[in-house]
Amino acid sequence: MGYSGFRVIKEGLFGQKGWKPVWRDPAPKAEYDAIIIGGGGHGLSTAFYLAKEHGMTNIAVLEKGYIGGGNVGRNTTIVRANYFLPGNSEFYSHSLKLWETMEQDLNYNVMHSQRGLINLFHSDGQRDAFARRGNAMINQGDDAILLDRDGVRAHLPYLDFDNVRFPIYGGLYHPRGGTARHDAVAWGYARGADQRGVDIIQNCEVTGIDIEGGVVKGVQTTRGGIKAKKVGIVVAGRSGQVAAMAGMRLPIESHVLQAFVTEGLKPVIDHVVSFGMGHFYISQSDKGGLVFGGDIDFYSSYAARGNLPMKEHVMDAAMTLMPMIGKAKVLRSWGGIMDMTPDGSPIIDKTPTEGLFIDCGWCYGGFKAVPGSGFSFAHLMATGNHHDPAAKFRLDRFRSGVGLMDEEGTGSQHNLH
Amino acid sequence: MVKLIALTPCAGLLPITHGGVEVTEVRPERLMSVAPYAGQSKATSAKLKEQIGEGLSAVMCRAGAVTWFGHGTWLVAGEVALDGVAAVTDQSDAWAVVAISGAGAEDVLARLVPVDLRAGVFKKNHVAKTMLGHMAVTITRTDTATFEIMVMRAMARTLVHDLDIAMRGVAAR
Amino acid sequence: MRLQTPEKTVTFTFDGRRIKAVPGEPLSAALLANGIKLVARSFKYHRPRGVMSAGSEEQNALVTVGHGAQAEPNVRATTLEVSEGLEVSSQNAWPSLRYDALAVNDLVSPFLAAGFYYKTFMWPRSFWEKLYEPVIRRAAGLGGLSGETNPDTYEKAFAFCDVLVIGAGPAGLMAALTAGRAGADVIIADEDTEMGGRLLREREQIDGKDARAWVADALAELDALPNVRCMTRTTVTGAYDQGTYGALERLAGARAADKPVECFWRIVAKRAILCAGALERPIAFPNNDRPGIMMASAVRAYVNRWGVAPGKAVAVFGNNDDAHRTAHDLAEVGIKVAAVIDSRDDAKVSGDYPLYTGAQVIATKGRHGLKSITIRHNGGTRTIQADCLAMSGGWNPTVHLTCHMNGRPTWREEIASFVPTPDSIPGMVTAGACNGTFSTVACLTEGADVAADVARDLGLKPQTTVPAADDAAYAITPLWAVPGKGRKWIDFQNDVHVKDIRLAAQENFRSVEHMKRYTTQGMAPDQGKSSNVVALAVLADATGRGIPETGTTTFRPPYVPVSIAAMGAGSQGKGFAPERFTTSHQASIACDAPMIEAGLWYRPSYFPQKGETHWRQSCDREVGYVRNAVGVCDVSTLGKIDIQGPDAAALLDFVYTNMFSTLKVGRVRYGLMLREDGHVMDDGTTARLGAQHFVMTTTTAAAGLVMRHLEFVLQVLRPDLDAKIISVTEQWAQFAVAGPQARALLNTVLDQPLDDETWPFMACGAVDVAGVRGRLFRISFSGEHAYEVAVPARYGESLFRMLVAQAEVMGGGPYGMEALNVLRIEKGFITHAEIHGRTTAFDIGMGRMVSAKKDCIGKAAAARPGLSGEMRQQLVGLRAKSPDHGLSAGAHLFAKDAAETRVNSQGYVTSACFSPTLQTHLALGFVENGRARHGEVIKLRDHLRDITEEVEVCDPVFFDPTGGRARG
Amino acid sequence: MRITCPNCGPRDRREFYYQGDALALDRPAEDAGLEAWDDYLHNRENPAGDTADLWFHEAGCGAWLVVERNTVTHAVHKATLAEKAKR
Repeated sequence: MGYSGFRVIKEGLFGQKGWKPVWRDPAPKAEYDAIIIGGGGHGLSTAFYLAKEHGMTNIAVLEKGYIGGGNVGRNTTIVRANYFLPGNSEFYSHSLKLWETMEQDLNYNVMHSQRGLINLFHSDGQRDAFARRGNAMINQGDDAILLDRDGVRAHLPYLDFDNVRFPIYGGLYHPRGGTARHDAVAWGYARGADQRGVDIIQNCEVTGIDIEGGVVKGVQTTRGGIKAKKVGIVVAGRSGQVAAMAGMRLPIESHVLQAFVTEGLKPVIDHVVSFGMGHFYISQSDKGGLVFGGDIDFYSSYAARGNLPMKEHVMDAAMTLMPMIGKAKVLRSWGGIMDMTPDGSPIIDKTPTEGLFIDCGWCYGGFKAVPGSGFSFAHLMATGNHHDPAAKFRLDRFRSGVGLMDEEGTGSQHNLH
Repeated sequence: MVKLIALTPCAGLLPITHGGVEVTEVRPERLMSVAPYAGQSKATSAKLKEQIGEGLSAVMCRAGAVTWFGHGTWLVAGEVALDGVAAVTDQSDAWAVVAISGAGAEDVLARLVPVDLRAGVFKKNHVAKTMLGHMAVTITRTDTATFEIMVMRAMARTLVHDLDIAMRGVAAR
Repeated sequence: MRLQTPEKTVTFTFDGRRIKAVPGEPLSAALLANGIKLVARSFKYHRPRGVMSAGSEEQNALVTVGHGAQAEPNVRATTLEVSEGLEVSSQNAWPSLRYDALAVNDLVSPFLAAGFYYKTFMWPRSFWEKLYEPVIRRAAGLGGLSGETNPDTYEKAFAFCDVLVIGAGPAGLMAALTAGRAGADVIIADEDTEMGGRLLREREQIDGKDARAWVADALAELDALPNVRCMTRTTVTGAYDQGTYGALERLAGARAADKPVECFWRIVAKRAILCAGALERPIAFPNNDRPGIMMASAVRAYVNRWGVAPGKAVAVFGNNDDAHRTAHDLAEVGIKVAAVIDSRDDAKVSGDYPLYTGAQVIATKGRHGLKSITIRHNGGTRTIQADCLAMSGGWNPTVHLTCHMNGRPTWREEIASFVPTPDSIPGMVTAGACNGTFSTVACLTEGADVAADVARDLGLKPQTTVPAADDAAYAITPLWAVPGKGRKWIDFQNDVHVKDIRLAAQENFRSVEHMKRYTTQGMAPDQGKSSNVVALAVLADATGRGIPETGTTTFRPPYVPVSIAAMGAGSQGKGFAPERFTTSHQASIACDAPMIEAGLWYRPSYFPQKGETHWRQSCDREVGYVRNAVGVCDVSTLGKIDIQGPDAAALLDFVYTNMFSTLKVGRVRYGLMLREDGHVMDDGTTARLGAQHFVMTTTTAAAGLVMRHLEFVLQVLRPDLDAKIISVTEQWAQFAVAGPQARALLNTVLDQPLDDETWPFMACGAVDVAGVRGRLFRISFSGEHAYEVAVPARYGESLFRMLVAQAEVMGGGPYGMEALNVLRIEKGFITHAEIHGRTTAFDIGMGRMVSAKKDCIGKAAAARPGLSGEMRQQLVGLRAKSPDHGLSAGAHLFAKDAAETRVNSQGYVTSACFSPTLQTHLALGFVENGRARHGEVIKLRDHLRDITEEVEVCDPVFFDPTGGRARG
Repeated sequence: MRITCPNCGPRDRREFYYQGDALALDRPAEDAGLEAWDDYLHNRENPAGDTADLWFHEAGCGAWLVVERNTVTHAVHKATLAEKAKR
């Protein structure tokens, strides 16, 4: 059933009776060609691209709760391609291109809005580091503009330029950066995958991975055993636990990242803005809420909730950067669990078990990667070959030291990325 | 002959008073950190007692001129020689030291310090290594309504600023 | 309409209209007293809305207070205290509240069903950002921010207690009395302006007297207990780990200089007793959102507490006995009860007013204020004139805080409500209505009992005595939504009605989380406090599940919206981070030096002189001082760490790649420090002052990091090492004196003159500076004959002024960060621009500094195959082929004729400058296999600044490669 | 979150710096090989449940602590001085 303005009007006239389920709730079959463990953004997009790009439709997505209930449903919705290290650069560039046609590809309005992202810098040294980044973005074919202080002021007049602890020297402007309606991305991919025959099975927790002679044979679930030729693990936040079912120990530590939203306000922040002297980033949703966040709470956690010191730090940053925000009120704060890796970059790779693949380690940058990750992981699962833009996301890079992608330059301490 | 002029860390910043709470600068002449080497705590204590009349104080406490100053470290107000038993480092110029006193001093510090400093809990000569705003500080209750606060010398201005704001807020209530 | 003439009044304005009110009463009461029903417009359909509740759960009556920079949007009229001159405006309406253009949304609402926007606005693609989204954004939102800097004062504070009592209704007061009498250190917090909770709002007797009199007695007793602290206007907003609670206090009274408007408290409590009461829930029936339709408990509150009649003829609609309490209270003060409609067939009630049992409201009339209701009763319908309808769908215990640690509440069928699941928050117990205990006497008893248990837990000996009080049972037969056509609102704030939820279920958004996210149910500022349970009951019905199986969404902090200014108090302007000032700060300012941030420090950028119009002129001159005469620079910001002990040298051997145990006393050595992962952490010089005494220097940026790292090594990795470290960064003011005249300058201030024999390059030791014992290090970050002289910080400013004055006599002077940077680039010395966390010792040409004779931090990991080799980008110098063409840091490097794409990028520029010494532009950078490519001409491209230059790859040491000047 | 420092008693989380898993106590020998070092530096059990990790009382007494706690409930069971930990 196609979605369109015409259809919305027609259903409006006839009491909305014609809308069908956005995805079915099928019972699991005994066997699939491939199983995706995890019905989050990455898992659903993997299923969609397996079906769309590789014609694999006898596949299932197994989700222990409800689809889109992980980080795709609790992030700050930022979409960007502003990485500078080889490996990340080409991957996020590819992912952003997929965002730009996502609504047409899915026939679903995910409200992807390229409102522009501005990363502020506060010293000459930061400016030079951002210049390196911006030049890398342009080398990659993406867009970047280096703004001086007046350039920033023209875009963001409400920032504190005058009486502030860390003055604003300028910003790196990424016009194609922006936001999207996060939940809709999960639903759009679910709908697209379902329409192509993919079984999306909710409330089906994987409890074991069947491996014989080094080859994956299927999975055990709370709804029984299911056979499969290929299995993909895409369970950000629980990667370690699921990988352990296949005897793997991952280079991942789980951390909680908090985010915040205010009451609805008339338009006041048009861009995505990030502070350079402490983690703080903000945008305004189409509903009017200011959506913002900061750094992880820094201690390993699976609790999906944070503590006051980081909340206060984020509010502190908001107040020093844009003191006009003070009378906005936070109505909700929440937390999500991040797979933090030793270089802050993700993993899309085969595992030592034949037929078993893993996609994890997105730290707190996974939302913008949803289409790219699904596309590349589907490519790997379907063909057995790494997809070019994601070819550097190898598991063994930590052991070898080859191709580390440490954008923050903080080294192998997981929580510092 | 040229002569160097000495300035205190809070020169020109103190005293300040708001609503019965006063902050003044304390100017210790000598401050030496003392960190006993492995197995030398008793020897250090004995030597200290000999030299300045007080051994190593209990953790989180001040005794006379000796103040517990963190894990395995004490700060001694005065000259000491502890060769071989403890590392001794001159800290005389490293710290801005202020005293905050008055009936509302506890309330002022409650705006800034994440530790319970109320009289029933934090008694005279108790020492807390903690934070004041965003700064690491050492706080000692020196009297019923007086605390001594030590902060890195270069942060003296921020210390006075933070105390000033908190004092005004408390006074305005 | 007021029931009594008030003794004192103030005047405030609402949309410009001057209105009289009783000081301190909530704005909602003042509006109702003046017959103002239309107060706001709803979020999506811009429907007219009025006051609905009498508390912080208010969904409809959100207003903007004040104007200009002080304007505060989205303030709940039910919690805003009226004061003289208060300025209130309605919001989300244009051109006026009464005639709102966007009310057209309501007319086309059939096309704006839940989630409609996911299905349209996709064509043409470019229209989303250009047309659709801007229109949606302008229509969305409630109030607006002024866009101006917040002018008010806020504060944060910490508090500690044995027992935190949250809520001061009957259960809370009894809990506080019981714990307080037993000697516990108690904080009782309540969000209202006065303590008492529902006892202030109901007509009840306690202990044989009016409940309000009992409350007054209780408060007097609490006030008299020195161990009890009463905090009114304080909402506990969140429960966090280990007994930490967040709370927002609104300060009473007018704004005044220095006086905070709000305080955000961090309360640490050994135990907490939640007595947060319960919130009444609405019933979904057609057009149940008209101004004048209110919660029954709110109607009682306005009548009983504030003496305000919300209407002239009030109808009551409920599914429980509280409906009748409302009618009774209204009758008591002489307000006409138009009808009581009880949906229960078996309601055993009576009263002196029209009573309809087994009846339901099925329609309402009155666009800007209720005029009549239509009910279905005994198979027929009947229209009743009423300007106010009090509704009661039963009570939702305020379980929120118990769920802030991922807990889920438990469904209790007999009260048709969720109650807290015990032990959801370690250390927290619950009592009273929030626990599903509704009668007054039961609340008092539970409050006392729970507090007694807590007190005993804390080792106290509590006693409990509970006064006699009302013991009415709570009887309810759930009615969530009245059957039949029409829009029956559930989430008034986000305009979600029953059909939206049914549509969500129809489209398979059947999980409660999906329903919420698809319909936006419960996502408005009130977070579904009143509506969520109704919504999930409707969802349960639509999906054929029970309510407990359907479950709730997640309760998240804060319980009420908290201003960013309160939680971020103190950080506006300069308060975000401490400021660190060197001892020479004032002297630099006196020279008009622009001060720049270096971490938390401020350092001078350059020292302008008359006639200089560009920083480069100053910088070039200052570089000249150092190269030709003498320059003085404050280097106190570099980290200095005192290291002593029998194993001090062993510690250094372990943390540095190179050997320090072989360093002679009185000498300094450059050291390179790696992270355990094999990348460079920091570098600096370390001086050996004695056999067991070193002083290490770190970079300014890494001082704290290195200190923590050394403690980590000593306490975690090598507790066998007997060494003690302490920062002496602040103890010493340290100045670089650099240039051919450096020794001559120092000799003017030192008591003993220097000579080459006793003070060769890399020597160190004690000196007397104008009679003060100091330290001298013959080290150089400029490549010149140079020293760093240190004195106790109290003498810093004085010594700096003295050195600068003497330098000026010798044709030199002070130099700042710009010149320092040029000097070090000319010499190829690295900073964190080069050791940015991704470079290895191999990359910067210091691979051989990793001693083979010993283990050190990072050595094993540095041996990984990927961390060295030809394909690594290696540190090089880059010299502009056209000397007068500028180079830029951040530019990328390519083979001369290569296209400027990612795959062709061979490296990048880390630092660039104009060298007045060499009269050319220079840069440092990293290039693949760079050390093997000296002499090759490559292309520098900076897209952002549009610079393309040919540069020659060379050794990073551009000036004085043999180092003769520093040694000479 | 609050941690009871063996020196200072219960303190707010804001005074502490978090490092990571307490396996850092068992530093491999220089020649232990790539695999051992990879495990030490990168790979983690990352338990959803009880764990032991290293915290530094940075804005307090300056002690490095081994903290035993639960990553799901955030319960903190015990904190001891790292220098006294068994290796």
